[in-house]
Amino acid sequence: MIALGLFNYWAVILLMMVGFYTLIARGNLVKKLIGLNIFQTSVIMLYVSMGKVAGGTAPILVEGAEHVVYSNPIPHVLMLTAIVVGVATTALGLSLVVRINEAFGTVEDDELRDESL
Amino acid sequence: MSQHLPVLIVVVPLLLAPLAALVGNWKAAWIVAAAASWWAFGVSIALVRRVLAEGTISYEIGGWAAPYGIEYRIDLVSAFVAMIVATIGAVAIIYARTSVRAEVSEDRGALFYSAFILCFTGLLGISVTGDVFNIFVFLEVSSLSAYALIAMGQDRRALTAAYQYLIMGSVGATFIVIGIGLMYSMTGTLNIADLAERLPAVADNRTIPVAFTFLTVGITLKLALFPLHLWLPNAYTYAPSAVTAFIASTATKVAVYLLLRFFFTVFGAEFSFEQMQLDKVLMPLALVAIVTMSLVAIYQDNVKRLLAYSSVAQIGYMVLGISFASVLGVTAGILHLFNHALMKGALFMAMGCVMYRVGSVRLERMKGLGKKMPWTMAAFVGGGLSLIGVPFTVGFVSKWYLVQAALERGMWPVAAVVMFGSLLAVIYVWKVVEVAYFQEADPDDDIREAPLGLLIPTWALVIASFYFGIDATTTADIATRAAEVLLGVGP
Amino acid sequence: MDDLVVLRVGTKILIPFILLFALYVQFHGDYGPGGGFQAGVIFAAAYVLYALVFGIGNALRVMPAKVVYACGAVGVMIFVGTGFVTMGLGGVFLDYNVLAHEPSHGQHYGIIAVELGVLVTVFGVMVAIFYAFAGRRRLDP
Amino acid sequence: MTPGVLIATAMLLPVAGAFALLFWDKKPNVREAVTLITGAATFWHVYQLLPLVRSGLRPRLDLFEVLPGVQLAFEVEPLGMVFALVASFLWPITSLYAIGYMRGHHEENQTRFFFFFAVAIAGALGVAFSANLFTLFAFYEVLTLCTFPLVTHHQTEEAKKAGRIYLGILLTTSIGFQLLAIIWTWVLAGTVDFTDGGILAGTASAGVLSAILVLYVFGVGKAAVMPFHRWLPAAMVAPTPVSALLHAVAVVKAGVFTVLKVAVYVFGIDLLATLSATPWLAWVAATTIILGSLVAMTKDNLKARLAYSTISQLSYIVLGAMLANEWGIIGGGMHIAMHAFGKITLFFAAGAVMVAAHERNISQMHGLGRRMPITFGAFFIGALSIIGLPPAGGSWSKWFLGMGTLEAGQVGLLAVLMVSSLLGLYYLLEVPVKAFFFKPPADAHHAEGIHEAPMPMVIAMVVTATATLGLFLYPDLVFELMAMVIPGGAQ
Repeated sequence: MIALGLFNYWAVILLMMVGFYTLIARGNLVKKLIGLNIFQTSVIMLYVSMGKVAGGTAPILVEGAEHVVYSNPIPHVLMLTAIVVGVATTALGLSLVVRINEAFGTVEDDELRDESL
Repeated sequence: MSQHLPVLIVVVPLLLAPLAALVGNWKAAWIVAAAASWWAFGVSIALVRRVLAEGTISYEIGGWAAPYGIEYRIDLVSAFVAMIVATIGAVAIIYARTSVRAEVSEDRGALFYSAFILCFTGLLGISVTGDVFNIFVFLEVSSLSAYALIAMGQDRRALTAAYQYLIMGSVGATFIVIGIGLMYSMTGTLNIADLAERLPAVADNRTIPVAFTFLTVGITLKLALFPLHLWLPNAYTYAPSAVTAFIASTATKVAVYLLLRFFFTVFGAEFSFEQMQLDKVLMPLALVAIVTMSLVAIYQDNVKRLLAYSSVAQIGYMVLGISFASVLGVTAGILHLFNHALMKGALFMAMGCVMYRVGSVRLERMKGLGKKMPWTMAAFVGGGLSLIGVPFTVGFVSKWYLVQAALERGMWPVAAVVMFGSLLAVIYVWKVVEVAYFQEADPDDDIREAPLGLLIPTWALVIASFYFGIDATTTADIATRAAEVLLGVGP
Repeated sequence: MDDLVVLRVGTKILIPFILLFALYVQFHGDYGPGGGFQAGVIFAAAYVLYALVFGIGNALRVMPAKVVYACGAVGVMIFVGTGFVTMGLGGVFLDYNVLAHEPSHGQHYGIIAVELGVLVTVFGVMVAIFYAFAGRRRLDP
Repeated sequence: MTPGVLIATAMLLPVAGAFALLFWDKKPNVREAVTLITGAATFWHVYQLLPLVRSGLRPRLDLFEVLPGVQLAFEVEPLGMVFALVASFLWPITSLYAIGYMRGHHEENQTRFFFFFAVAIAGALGVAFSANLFTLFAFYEVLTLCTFPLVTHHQTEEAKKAGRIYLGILLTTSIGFQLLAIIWTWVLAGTVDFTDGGILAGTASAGVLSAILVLYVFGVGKAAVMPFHRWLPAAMVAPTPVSALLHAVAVVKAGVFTVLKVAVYVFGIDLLATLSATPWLAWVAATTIILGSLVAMTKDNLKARLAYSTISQLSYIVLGAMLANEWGIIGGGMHIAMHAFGKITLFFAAGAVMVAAHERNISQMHGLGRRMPITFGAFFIGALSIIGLPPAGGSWSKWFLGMGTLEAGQVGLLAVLMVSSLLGLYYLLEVPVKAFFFKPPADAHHAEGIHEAPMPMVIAMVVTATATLGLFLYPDLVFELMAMVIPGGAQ
């Protein structure tokens, strides 16, 4: 039952594999980016679930109360940055895809490979 | 002022990068970018001198004490790597003024310089920060701007190259974040020094080897260690010349720095190499990289791609040095960081000169260039000799230490492979030399020597690569001390 | 979209509130949940909504692409500039304590200033991305 | 002038002269006057060092540290003195000869020729004066690289191919084996300085030291020990003065000089005699002697025949070193001088025939002796010296080498020396004999109008031929110097 108790990690691994598989196996550049996004999101989930303290509340100072259990805010803050990075990567990737489409007329990996030769 | 130097080296370029984008006009943007890189260059020299004199410098951002706040921590390794990045940046920016004008459309000039400085900032940031998550952030700053810079190449294949790099680079970075996250979950800290202290206590937990593995894969992807190098040849080949020269001499070097930082400082050499047996992985890969990538380089007819494969082989040398995990080996690795930056920078810059005049760096277009562009090709020969490792060039110095490290361990076959790699370098360098000097040019080509704006930075690096080959005591001394810091055997 | 009256009126009513909410998130961000990143995204969302309903031409007239790019740049400079001000006042980089007569006030000011920089940048970048994709002409089939 | 300054000037003069040449590119007379004057001045400077060395001093010049613990330093010891004297004496004479040859042959790019020629001499002097293995290796590579443009002087397809072989073999052996051996020495001994009695004794097992010795002997590709001899015949595409000075004196002697120096000052004779690889290598040299002579017999092209003769003769010196006793060393060292004068005379004559009669093949030279008596007379004297017959200098060195084989108890090797002399008798004397006593072939087109080569060439030939005879009568100087090399002097 220990394995099930860590279901959040199972979810993370599942997502990660889905993303990674899409990234590798798909030939469409946009789909690759989607895979990359899922992959990165899984990491975000990993961090966020890591920061959760069982029974803890959101880490906002509660006035007057003593001995309040807070969740760890740092992983969340870190993931804020990771999200920004993810957005930037996606935006840059998509803009590259748009320009590739304009330059080559396709966004399929195998067709691009033929074009490049 | 001087106590702020560790942060100023990063934030001044960070302030100037958006300014370059704001001013709009490429000339003004260039001035801003040049100011940023020369500023960083000056500061990096000052930092190296201070670290040599006083030891490790620590700077707490926002005044928050070290394990909690973000700390910029500069030891000799950081300072040395920052100096390499800043030096190459300062030279490359001069070069870019002429080269970029020819290769990047004018309306994108300002954005180019902005991205250039951002990339520069990111690389400097990685080397000075003492916080692992901060490393990730700077890594992404530099990588994202590098993707954009590569995509600005003239050839449309620059776009696919940038895309490929983006995918692989992001995967690498994400692996690094996973590794960092797992370490954080075990120790609750992100500060490098603090991590190094706390990790041994939990080293028996299975999470740490997993984190270690993720980091290894992520970093080796970023540094293009064989067989994770697939993004590199295209990216180097199709990027604008100034970008190739800059990125080839800095980006992978900073990734090697990450390797050193994580495996020696964070995990400690004992854990990395004795418990995890990292050398069993790195050394064969490095050797295979040296041999196969040099062989592949021989068969290229695009000279930039040839040099790119040679870069993968040279990364093999650096990693090989590190994989010995001895003072001599790490010294060799660190020395080669610096030396390879100089010579590869010079070589790619020489190719930029050819690009500027000929419009292509394919071998068949370089016939007779030895006569038509004597200075450019002389620079290429100079850099090439260094790549081969002829005495009085920096390449010789690296090889000297590397072979010494191998023999010290009694691994003479490894030493022989290193030598064999140099011989392969002879072949691919000479292939270019023969075409340039022994084949007659088309008489109707009107090709002249490259302008001074390109030649001066190129030759600055060539001369540096000879100077530090003739008097290597300074660099060797710094590298040795840096290696001692990393291995924790120094004073 | 001239015929979609409900949409146009609805949007017109919503936008001020979205903007206001963005500002609330921004100014609440010093010691509480919130901050420049979220605020910037909300701000940009309001603007993107406007562009979606009233057309990108109108949106460009309100805020030309140049201004948007400039926003992205200026925000970073506000952020870094704050760090420089604290250095100028004798503290370390981004040491807010020195910004006011006593540390906790200084922290307030500092965080607000930095978050303002983040807001401007995030807004600028978000809208710039939107412009970049929406403003592109379709490929001829 | 202090000794240090003398050493520096002796090496800098050719370089300075080389650059001075570039200024008078358009005025051949001035250019060649500069060459001759620098040549004479260089010899004068080297000669000034002789009394110091004879009085037992070792003039020294320390420049600076290249790597921590490794200096760029020069020290004139007797063996180096012999080599330096020979090279610097023959340089102005060859220059004189080259003037006649290059003009008579209407060669192109003469300025480039004289430039690299002068730099090569500086490189050879650097090798001669080197105080440690690093300095020696550095100048050894300088010599390789700056003779490459001389070998490929004609820039034809054939020259390109020859250049590839030349550079390929010399760099492969030097980087692949020699550098490895040097670094190995450094790792074992902690020094690379040439020291009386050697530095390697007692540092490692006999097996390892034997391996290093093998690396050294094969690593010095310039010594042309088979199977690394192919570059020498290939280099014969160069203009004859290059073949004469560089491939009979400066370059090849730099190779055997290195072997001798390593034998005496790195291993030391005593250690050398105990290693199991030494007799084995002596037999490799013996094989080269015989095979070289046999191949020479089959060559009709005079320069090719001389090249194989050189290969064979060089192995005499290697053999001398591998005998590992004082007579072997003395004989080997003397053979450096004796063979140099003899072989250069032969090459001069070969070049003279090419200029005057445009003949390269021996079968076409029948009867030429009557038209060119001085040329073939000089050839005859040179041939005697190479064979080792009185009254030419070569007989002395053979004598001592023979004594060395007896002292080493290797009667077989003595037989090899004798057989080789017999073979030499055949393949060398065939030329003057046929030239003087045979009738010109019926299809010969050179019957009329052929006379001696231009005056400068004849003068050069006469000088070297006379010197060859002189060395028979007065070998004392060379013997005295060589005896000083042996620890304790010769009995």
